[in-house]
Amino acid sequence: MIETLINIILFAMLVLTALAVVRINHLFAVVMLSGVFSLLSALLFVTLDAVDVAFTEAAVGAGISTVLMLGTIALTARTQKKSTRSGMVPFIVVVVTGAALVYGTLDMPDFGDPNAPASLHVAPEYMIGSIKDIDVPNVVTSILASYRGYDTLGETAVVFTAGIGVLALLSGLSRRRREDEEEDV
Amino acid sequence: MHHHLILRVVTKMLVGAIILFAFYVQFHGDFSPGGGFQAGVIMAVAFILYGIVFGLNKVKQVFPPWLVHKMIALGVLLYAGTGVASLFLGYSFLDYDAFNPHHPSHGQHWGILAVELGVGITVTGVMVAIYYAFANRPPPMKDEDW
Amino acid sequence: MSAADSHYVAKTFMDHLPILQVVIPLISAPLIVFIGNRKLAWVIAMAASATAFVIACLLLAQVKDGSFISYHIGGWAPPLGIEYRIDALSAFVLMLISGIGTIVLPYAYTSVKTEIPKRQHVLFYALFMLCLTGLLGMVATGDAFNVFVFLEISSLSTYVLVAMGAGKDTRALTAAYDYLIMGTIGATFFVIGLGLLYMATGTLNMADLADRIANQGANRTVQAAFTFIVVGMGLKAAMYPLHHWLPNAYTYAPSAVTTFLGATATKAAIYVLLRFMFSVFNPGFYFEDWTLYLIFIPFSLLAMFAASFVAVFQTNLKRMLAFSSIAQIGYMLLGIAMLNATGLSASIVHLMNHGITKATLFMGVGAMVLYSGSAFFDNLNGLGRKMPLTGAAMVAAGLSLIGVPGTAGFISKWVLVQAAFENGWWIIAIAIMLSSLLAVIYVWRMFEVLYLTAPDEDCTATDPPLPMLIPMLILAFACIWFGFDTELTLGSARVAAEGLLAGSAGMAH
Amino acid sequence: MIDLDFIIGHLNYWLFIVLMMTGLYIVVARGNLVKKIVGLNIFQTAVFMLYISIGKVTGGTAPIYPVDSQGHMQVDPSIIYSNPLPHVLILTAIVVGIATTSLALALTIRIREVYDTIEEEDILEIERKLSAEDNKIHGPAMGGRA
Repeated sequence: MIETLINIILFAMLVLTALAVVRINHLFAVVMLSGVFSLLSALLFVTLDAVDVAFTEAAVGAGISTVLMLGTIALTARTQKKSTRSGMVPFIVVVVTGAALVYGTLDMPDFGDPNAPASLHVAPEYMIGSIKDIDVPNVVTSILASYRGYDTLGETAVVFTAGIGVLALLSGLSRRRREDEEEDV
Repeated sequence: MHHHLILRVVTKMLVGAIILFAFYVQFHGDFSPGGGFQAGVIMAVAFILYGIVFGLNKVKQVFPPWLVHKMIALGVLLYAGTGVASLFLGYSFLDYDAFNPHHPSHGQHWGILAVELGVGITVTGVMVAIYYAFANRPPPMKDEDW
Repeated sequence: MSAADSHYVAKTFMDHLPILQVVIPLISAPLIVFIGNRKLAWVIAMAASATAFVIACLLLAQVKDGSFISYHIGGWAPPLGIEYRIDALSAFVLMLISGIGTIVLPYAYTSVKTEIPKRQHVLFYALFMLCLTGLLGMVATGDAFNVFVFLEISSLSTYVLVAMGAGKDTRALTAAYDYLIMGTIGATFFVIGLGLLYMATGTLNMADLADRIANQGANRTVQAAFTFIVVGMGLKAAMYPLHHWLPNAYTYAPSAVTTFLGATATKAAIYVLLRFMFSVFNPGFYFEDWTLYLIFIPFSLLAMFAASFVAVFQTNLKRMLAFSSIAQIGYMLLGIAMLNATGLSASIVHLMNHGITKATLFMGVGAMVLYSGSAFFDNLNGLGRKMPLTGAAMVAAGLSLIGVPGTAGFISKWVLVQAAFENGWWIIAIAIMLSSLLAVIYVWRMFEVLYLTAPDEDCTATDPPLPMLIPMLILAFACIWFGFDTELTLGSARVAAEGLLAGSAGMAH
Repeated sequence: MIDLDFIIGHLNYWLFIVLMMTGLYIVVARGNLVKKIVGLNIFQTAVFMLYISIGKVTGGTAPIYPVDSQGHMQVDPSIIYSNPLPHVLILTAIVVGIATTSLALALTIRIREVYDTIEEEDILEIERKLSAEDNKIHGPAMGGRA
């Protein structure tokens, strides 16, 4: 019961934050609200038993990404121009997408259903395997690093791509020795 | 940045603690939430905080850009290298059993340690590099305009 | 636990080919950054890319009889672990992607020097290899979520590669930004689709997904998943109404990047579409028929006409070719919508034929831009006469783009028309021929500019240096060669098409 | 007839969808480049919530086995654990999300430096002028940005 209450309050705050982001034109407030949104969703992840995800969302969404966004608005602009175009087309796109999703939910298992296919099919094998094959108490770590370790290699490659991508866009690669600096124009 | 005395003192104390916490998250990920990615972000935050308070040039002396850029690549190489090593031992790519065939779960522990370290190194490098790249840009207006 | 009951099986080099296909280019990228030397960067990229191409050929030789190879990454059997699964279709697309990557690199060596500041060269090659890795990974994998991860590797590197054209025209930056927003929405839609599928089945392995969907039938969650996956991948494939990111991205990206993307990026997305529509979802489901007939056919026809029509009225050759690409994607989707073996073979063979044709044309434009400074028609006057070999390559590819008999493009269109006749769709067959007429018009405009107008008097243009010329000539030769020898292309495509039509049965263990 | 159990069991999903669509609306309807990125983040975070909710099992707890003082895992069959797989997928997706965000922000900075604005309408206006100039020199083209 208390869990439901917490969930309802969290949801209400999340929706309010998201709506505020739609309305507000002051970018500093928008960025801060985006950090708030991340922090609230981290709380929601905790109530949904995803502590690893909550940790990451708090560190990334509320931490790094807010810092980067603040850095960006310091380098660009502080306020947003009042939008003049009509909101009809985007509104239709959003309603159609939402309707498709709601249609999809109609055959979904109930929230928290222990007999949902997702809880019955592969997941129990991970729970057993993490004890038997890997001997690591945090099952998320054993899936992340071993069972689906290749996804994590891909994820590291994505971070690497973003890193050198930002370097390519903003600064260029630094070298220790300046030997071929002089040929650079 | 010669004012903000409290900020500077507190930062100096905090940076060490943050780095220590990053190491804890890195190596305790098997038992509690956390792992290479979170540790990398926290480690980067320590340097970013130092940079924000003491200035970009100071933090660049501590952690020079060329080193950051090498780290970015090193982490991925460490991760992929772990996979290649298991491949050379006659196992599948990223099959950590290869590292201790008689005790597969020990092999798994070594493998997980290596790849999490790889993730941590790359993430630290990337986050710090992105901060350097952003902070290096000339701002269009002064702090007073805020 | 003792060694006896571990899952160890001694493996040879040949057993590891599927993973090496992707991991070799993947490792090359951080290696390039780690070493940080401009000359070595190119050498490493070239070596890795060529190795990937050789591996793709070896793989295709192994699976050309319709069999498949399954590789368990981490030694975990699917659906627990991630599986690489190579069949005729994936090997064919792998060969296309790695082949184009290998042939673009020598071209890039010269072209990048003139288009991108020196300090960014190392990063350019690293990003190029990451893009190649991402595309190869999307195609090789048999795990649905792994597709997303590699899709993002290729997408993120593509955004930056496109933005690197900013040195010549600042509009590259906004093109990259638009592409980033559209691409991320597409990828997120794809992830939503995967989530719904996971909710309905509890698995992420494609073969396992196919089994479970086939057994339990499609409920509304699965249908919504289908919609989101098709729209998400459609965005990445520039399926007609979702193509708005493509023209600017192709126009303002550096020549080498346009060549590589034009020949591979949308193809990999179409591969994923094929994989999901036929191997994961069952083409027998009524909602899939319905989507194909009521959505794919009208929109691909629209793409074939509207995009070709717009192409006719372009004044920039690169932009014209970009619009032509959108029209050609229409042909591929039309082939899929025919829902018979011939139509699918046409689509698959067109992936390859259009890939090499467009690569030749974009390379040709890139070579001319070296001298003219822009790809606008009035700056290219008479360059075909001044650059005889480049001009010849572009003529060959132009003919292939129209679909003149004796070129690769003819084969795909011919098979496509056959497929239309098989279904008794006369009107569609006529539409294909009519839209080829539009292609005649825009390709003719190109010929007219290149040959029938007088070059400037002080024009010093000559054929480009050999590293640019030779790849172009090889590809032009391939445009002709695959018009006569269809054993490799159409042969593999037919095997692949049959594998797809076998539906989920084709994925069975 | 309204089935109350069905509504209670699915209410969470619908709330996630509302959040997702708010995010998507910001991306498509707002012209400010930074705000679009914020919208994209909200959209993606809401998708993550949907994923995590797949893994939730009523009465379950976080999928980490308790460890005793000797470091041995305590496996108690009476404890229900939530499904860890969606958590892993979302960890990967969060990382991909921050990677995309940082690239998008870097692009925004470059765009501001070149166009001196981060409003889509102003940028379109400038590009329209550039295209008009191109057309004046090279002859009229059709299609514009599309």
